Amino acid sequence: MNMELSRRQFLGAAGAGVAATALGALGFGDIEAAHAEAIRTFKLVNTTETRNTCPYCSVACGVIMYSKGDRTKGEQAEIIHIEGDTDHPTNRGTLCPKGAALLDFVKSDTRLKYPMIRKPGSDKFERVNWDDALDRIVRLMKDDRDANFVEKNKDGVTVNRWITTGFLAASATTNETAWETYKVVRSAGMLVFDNQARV
Amino acid sequence: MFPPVLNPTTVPQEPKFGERDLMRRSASTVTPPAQRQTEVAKLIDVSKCIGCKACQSACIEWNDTHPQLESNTGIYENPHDLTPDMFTLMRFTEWENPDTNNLEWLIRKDGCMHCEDPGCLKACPAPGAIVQYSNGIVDFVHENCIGCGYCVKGCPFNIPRISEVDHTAYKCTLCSDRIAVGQGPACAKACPTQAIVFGTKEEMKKHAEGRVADLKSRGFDSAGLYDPPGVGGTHVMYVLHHADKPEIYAGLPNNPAISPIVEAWKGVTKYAGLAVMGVAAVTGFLHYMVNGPNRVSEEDEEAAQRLTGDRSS
Amino acid sequence: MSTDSGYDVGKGDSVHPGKPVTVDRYTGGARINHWITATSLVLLALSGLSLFHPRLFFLSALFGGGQWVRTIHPWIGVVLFFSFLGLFLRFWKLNLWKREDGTWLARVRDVLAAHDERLPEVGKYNAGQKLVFWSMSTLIIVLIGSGIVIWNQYFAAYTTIEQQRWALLVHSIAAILAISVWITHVYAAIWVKGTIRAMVRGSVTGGWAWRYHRKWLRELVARPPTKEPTADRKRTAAE
Amino acid sequence: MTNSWTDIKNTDLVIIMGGNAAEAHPCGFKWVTEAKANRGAKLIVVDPRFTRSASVADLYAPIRQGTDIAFLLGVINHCIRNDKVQWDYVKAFTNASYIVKDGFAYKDGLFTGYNEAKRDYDKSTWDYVIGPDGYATVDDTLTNPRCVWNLLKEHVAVYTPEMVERICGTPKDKFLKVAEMIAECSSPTKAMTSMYALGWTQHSKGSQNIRAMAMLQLILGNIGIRGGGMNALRGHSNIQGLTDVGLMSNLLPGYLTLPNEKEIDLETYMSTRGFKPLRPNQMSYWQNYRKFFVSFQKAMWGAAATPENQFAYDWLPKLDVPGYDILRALELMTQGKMTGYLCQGFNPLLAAPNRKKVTDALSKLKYLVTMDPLDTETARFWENHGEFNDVDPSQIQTEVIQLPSTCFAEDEGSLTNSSRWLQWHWPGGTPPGEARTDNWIMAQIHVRLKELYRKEGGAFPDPIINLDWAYADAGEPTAEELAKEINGKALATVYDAADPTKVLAEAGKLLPGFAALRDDGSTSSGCWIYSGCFNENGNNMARRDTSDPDETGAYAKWAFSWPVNRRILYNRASADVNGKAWDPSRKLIEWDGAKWAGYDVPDIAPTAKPTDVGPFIMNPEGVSRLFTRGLMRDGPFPAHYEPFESPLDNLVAPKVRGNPAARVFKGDFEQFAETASKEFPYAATSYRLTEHFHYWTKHCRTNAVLQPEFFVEISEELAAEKGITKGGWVRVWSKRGSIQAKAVVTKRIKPLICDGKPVHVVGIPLHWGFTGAARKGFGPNSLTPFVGDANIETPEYKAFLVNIEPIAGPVA
Repeated sequence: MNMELSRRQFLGAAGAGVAATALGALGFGDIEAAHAEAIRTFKLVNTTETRNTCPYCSVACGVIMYSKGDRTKGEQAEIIHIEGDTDHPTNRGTLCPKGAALLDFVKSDTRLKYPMIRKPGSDKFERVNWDDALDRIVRLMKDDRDANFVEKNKDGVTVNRWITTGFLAASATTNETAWETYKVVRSAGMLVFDNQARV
Repeated sequence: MFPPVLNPTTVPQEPKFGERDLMRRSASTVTPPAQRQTEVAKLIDVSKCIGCKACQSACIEWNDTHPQLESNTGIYENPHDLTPDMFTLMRFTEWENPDTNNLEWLIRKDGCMHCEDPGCLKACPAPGAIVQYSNGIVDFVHENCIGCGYCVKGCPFNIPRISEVDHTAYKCTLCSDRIAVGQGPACAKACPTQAIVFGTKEEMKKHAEGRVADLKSRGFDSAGLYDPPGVGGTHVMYVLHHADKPEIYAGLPNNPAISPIVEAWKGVTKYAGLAVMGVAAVTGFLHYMVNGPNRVSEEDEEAAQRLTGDRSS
Repeated sequence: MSTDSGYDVGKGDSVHPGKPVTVDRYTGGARINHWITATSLVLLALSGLSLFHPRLFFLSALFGGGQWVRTIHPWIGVVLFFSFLGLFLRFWKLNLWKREDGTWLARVRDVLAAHDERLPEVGKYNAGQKLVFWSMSTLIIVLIGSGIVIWNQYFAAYTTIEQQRWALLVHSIAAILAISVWITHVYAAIWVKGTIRAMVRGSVTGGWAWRYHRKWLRELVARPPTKEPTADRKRTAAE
Repeated sequence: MTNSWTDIKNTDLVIIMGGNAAEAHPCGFKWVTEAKANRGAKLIVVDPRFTRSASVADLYAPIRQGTDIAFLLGVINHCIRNDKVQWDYVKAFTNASYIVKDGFAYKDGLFTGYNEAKRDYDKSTWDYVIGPDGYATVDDTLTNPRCVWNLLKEHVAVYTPEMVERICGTPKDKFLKVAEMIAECSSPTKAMTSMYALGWTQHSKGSQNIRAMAMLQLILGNIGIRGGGMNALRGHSNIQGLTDVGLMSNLLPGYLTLPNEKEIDLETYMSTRGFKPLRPNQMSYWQNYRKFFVSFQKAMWGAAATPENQFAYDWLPKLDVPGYDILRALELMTQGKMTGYLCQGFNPLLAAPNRKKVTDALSKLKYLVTMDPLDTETARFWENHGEFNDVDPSQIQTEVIQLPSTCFAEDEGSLTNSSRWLQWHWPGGTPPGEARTDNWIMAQIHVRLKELYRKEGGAFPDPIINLDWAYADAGEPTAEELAKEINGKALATVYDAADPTKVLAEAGKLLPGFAALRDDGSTSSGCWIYSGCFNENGNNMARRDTSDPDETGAYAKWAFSWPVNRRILYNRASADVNGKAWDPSRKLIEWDGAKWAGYDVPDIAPTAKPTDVGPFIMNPEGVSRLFTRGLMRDGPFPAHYEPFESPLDNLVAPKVRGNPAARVFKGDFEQFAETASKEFPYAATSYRLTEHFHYWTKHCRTNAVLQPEFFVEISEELAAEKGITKGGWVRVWSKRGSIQAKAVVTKRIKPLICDGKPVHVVGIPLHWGFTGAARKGFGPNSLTPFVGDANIETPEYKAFLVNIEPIAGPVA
């Protein structure tokens, strides 16, 4: 990037700062001067920004995720920092102690990476591939549904319900996932269906 | 609402301050810049603070520190103290106001005050390990730090902590890396209730006036701004509901100043000491020049021979 | 002779008649002990001074930088303490104050003017040396004590910051005094010719002993002769 | 929330009761501090503990957990007695003047029609007198002794300040101070906002807690106005959305309800749902029910839902009980009546009450599937973790399949917050390992199940095989495709009902909003209340325009707020009967002589005359209800009931234990401690801490550091009595389980004097388990009773009995 461009962008940013607080009026001297070794290089330089909302509570604060690599370009993207989105009307850039540590959720040591199966009576999880895991799940579901589906109640009324397998929906999935889940669960006739609203 | 700091840009920028803006540099003399930058400050309004620790969380995330997992010891402070990996800490005090009989849960965010007259910098023996920029930020330069811990003794607020890993001193940098690109400190950006705000020192003082007026209207007659003159004022200030009793806020010093012992050590002792040692050396030198060496004479040897001869004969 | 001969004569001191007369003043052990102490003290002074005044920080380069100074200085202090403890145990009796020391000290003008003939006869150590000994002993105790308080890496948790501030002040004042005493000590050794060989070869000439520590020489002479040659003498001779 | 987070800045008084906003919703609480700082608003906190919210309050009043109704009815009583009522509002916008049927009465803690065996009411008398014209009878003078107002006055009379002090342990002077501050907001120019959360819902009478405050807010005229409202803070990020989309046993999306087995066909089903207006000229919005329902069926089964098959009415499962909520599900598992359970990001082992029962229940399943980004305790319920999960894996025959899902950072779509804002988010990170999106996982399950049914046949495959699944990639529908389906499409061209020449939506286009929905099968919409979220204007949920004319806090162009981008519900009530704002400085919408206009989308038809149509169009009366007819299982007025486990008898109805209409399963009653138990003398409550989010953030290093270890909180007095030291170990046990914890001894909890006796409170935060980065610990669900709210089965987590003793600490 040429110096003139970066200088203009800097001044633009400084101008925006004036609008926010008088910070823009800090008496900055020669901006091309060397970086003091005390001051760490700004770590968000040249990262990709993505807007998101905090997945924890229902305030739904706006956050910006900064990543190395850009998913929209098909690159591997590693999120390196998450902070509040000042443009968001509710949180105005602020975050609570959970939101401010969202990066730790994304990168938690206990994030799951592979499907696992625990056989009856076993004391351990074993890795399994997705196909086998999913085939096993639908086999278990279908066997149960075929065995226990109630088409008519004792009065002969069509009830078409399946109450021996239940589904507990999440509380942080998207509305779109919720709708898709609704379709899948209800079309199978499931009635044992709940979410986390109660707790 | 106090205008929030805008979102950072990811485009590279030249830092807005640096070496040229040094006002003080530990164990060195610098020529202060001809024109001082506008002083910045962080204002911590204890009366708006809900003790949520977002500041601690944001501080850990931004500075990539790894505080240790401790245990519960019956208190809300976690970690239990400032550490080399925890630059800021909420300190909780359950205080029963004797005037109202009401319980007040006083929650103060502890951390570096960025003193105008920094005791840490005064005490530091390592050239350039502690610097003060003309905007008021006091920063530690780890490449130059020798880990002696003198800053700990110099600080009137007991803030710096020495890492057992790299043996250098750590404390809040006021997020100098963020401020250098026109941002506010991570804690101030995160603070949900704007109990922490950041701006120029003048702005902060003005904002504090409004807050103090609000507190007085709610019956806190002693509300006030904590900007202790004993250290020349600070670039982290508090709004306190009981400004007449800062010590009830987990021991916030009432009228702090650099300890006279530190002043004596770094002041008169430093010069007097050199003088004493110099005088001793010079005196010796002059004595030698004037008197010459003190030699054993032939007579002395003979006397010795006589003495030993006497005995051996 | 006198019942207090034990106070004025050290272990291993002996006289060897001849031309010139030589007098064994320090055993090999004593000299090694001294030089360890001396080296430690010099290193401590250099490293300590580098942290004492910014103008002297360049001295830290001798130790590989400030971090090394910070690490090494206290450990050298520990070495010095124990090494000096060795010297102390060796010499404390010889440094007990005597009546003639007062007289000697009162005639300090003659001392400085090298009018040794006007001074009273003294034992192995004169009053000046004794003052050096006792002030060093005191200062080293103060230094090690205050030094531990400010040894941040291991002991920071045991004292309050206020105590540490006092310790810093005390440590630096004690160090200044110790360095000044050391300067005096070294200067005296340089000024009084023939002294340094006592700590190098272990012996002095008879004339040196006659001139500066006549009482010591007399007591040595009055003692039964030692076996010849001592191991020290053999080595000294080989040099 | 009836209002929004940003609207709280417009308030004059915030009452936080039944919640702890500063701690659980810090960034939303910001708007409380804004109101305080800029408007001079006051904050009242009523809570058993002096919370972080209390730390910045102007007034804190202690209360014994589970006695909120007594407190609130006490405030209502105070307002009525002191004439602190916004009369114009009450008369015009509530059912105060409606005459109630003669049979209805309340006596000894019970309403008319109680059946003790069924723990249920015959609610036929809980209704208005209907006149010969088919409308409810009213007495605008409020002199008829049977009008709602007079019945209410009589109902609350017992809750005097003295009675409140005896029941709640709130000192009378503190109570009166609170009541006086609240009463000031009966002025048309003063607004109070109520912020509450699980502190009110997690009781056996949770719904009535909320009703009591809602009634108070109506009496003060605070519903529908800026800075007022009933603001449920809500829990998880999309619990509002999950509920809106109807992911509950008895719901269809948009608060439509699933048929029960008595509703044998569509007509029977509809007969109880399309409410006719109860007053002349009223708009009863549920008259459109059929449009919403049919459009939903079309979204489910597309072309297979036809008028001939009653739009596939039979393909919906029919309920035989009010609902299969999680408590009933666990009960059925315990009885061995369930085979499988799929948990999509939920941690019932720690979240459902009576953990021992949960472990037993899950152990009796044949299979359990979990989908989560994190390694939850539920997925490992069979694994031995010493005292923290003391089970024998070899004795547990449940097959467990744990599926790794992506997290928010790797996922796209919308979440609905408690302001009812649907906000879109974008993925920014690459998922770890083989983690896949929930959309992919659910699609895979459906597609594979459908394939099996195609191949093998089996029990009633029609609804599975015919499920509308026209996604570009059947194996992973995109968020955008699903959002469009939720919004709804015109399957045939839709014309304006009033003007048949006007096209509302061309065939195949997205619908502009739910006004375009039709009941003839020409439209589809997954969730009618969300219609408008993604229409031909684009993805409205992704809007990021921060403009806010006159800084009302509405942010009307930010994201999308259901319904129809309305920011404050019942906003018609912000203006008086003639359509003028009660408070000009708080103007929201006003009648300009021809239409309603202002800062928000009007609640009623824009041209509906103010004198005709009431603001509460979801009620067939057009007004709000101080008396709720038969809509609540436990009474048309709230009444004070003690928790099922209580240190005190019910002082207003000594014979009644707990909420008489709450469901209690056989066997669970025996597991309740008796009232005023000597064995379990202390009143416990559970809650969240600000450093953590449920059982989630213990997986995050930083949050684990900020609050590393499980603890309980007790008063200095109880600590002294029991010899418990600060930071020492204690054992806390109830009739259902036992836990070990560190003790935090604090001045913030004080013994309450209830009916002359001290009641000690034991506070139990809920964030620890046996997986993650924090220290291993227990949760309060090891102790809590297995009973829920009478109406919606939210477990009674906030009030139960325990004992406590100091212990040496766990071995090793």
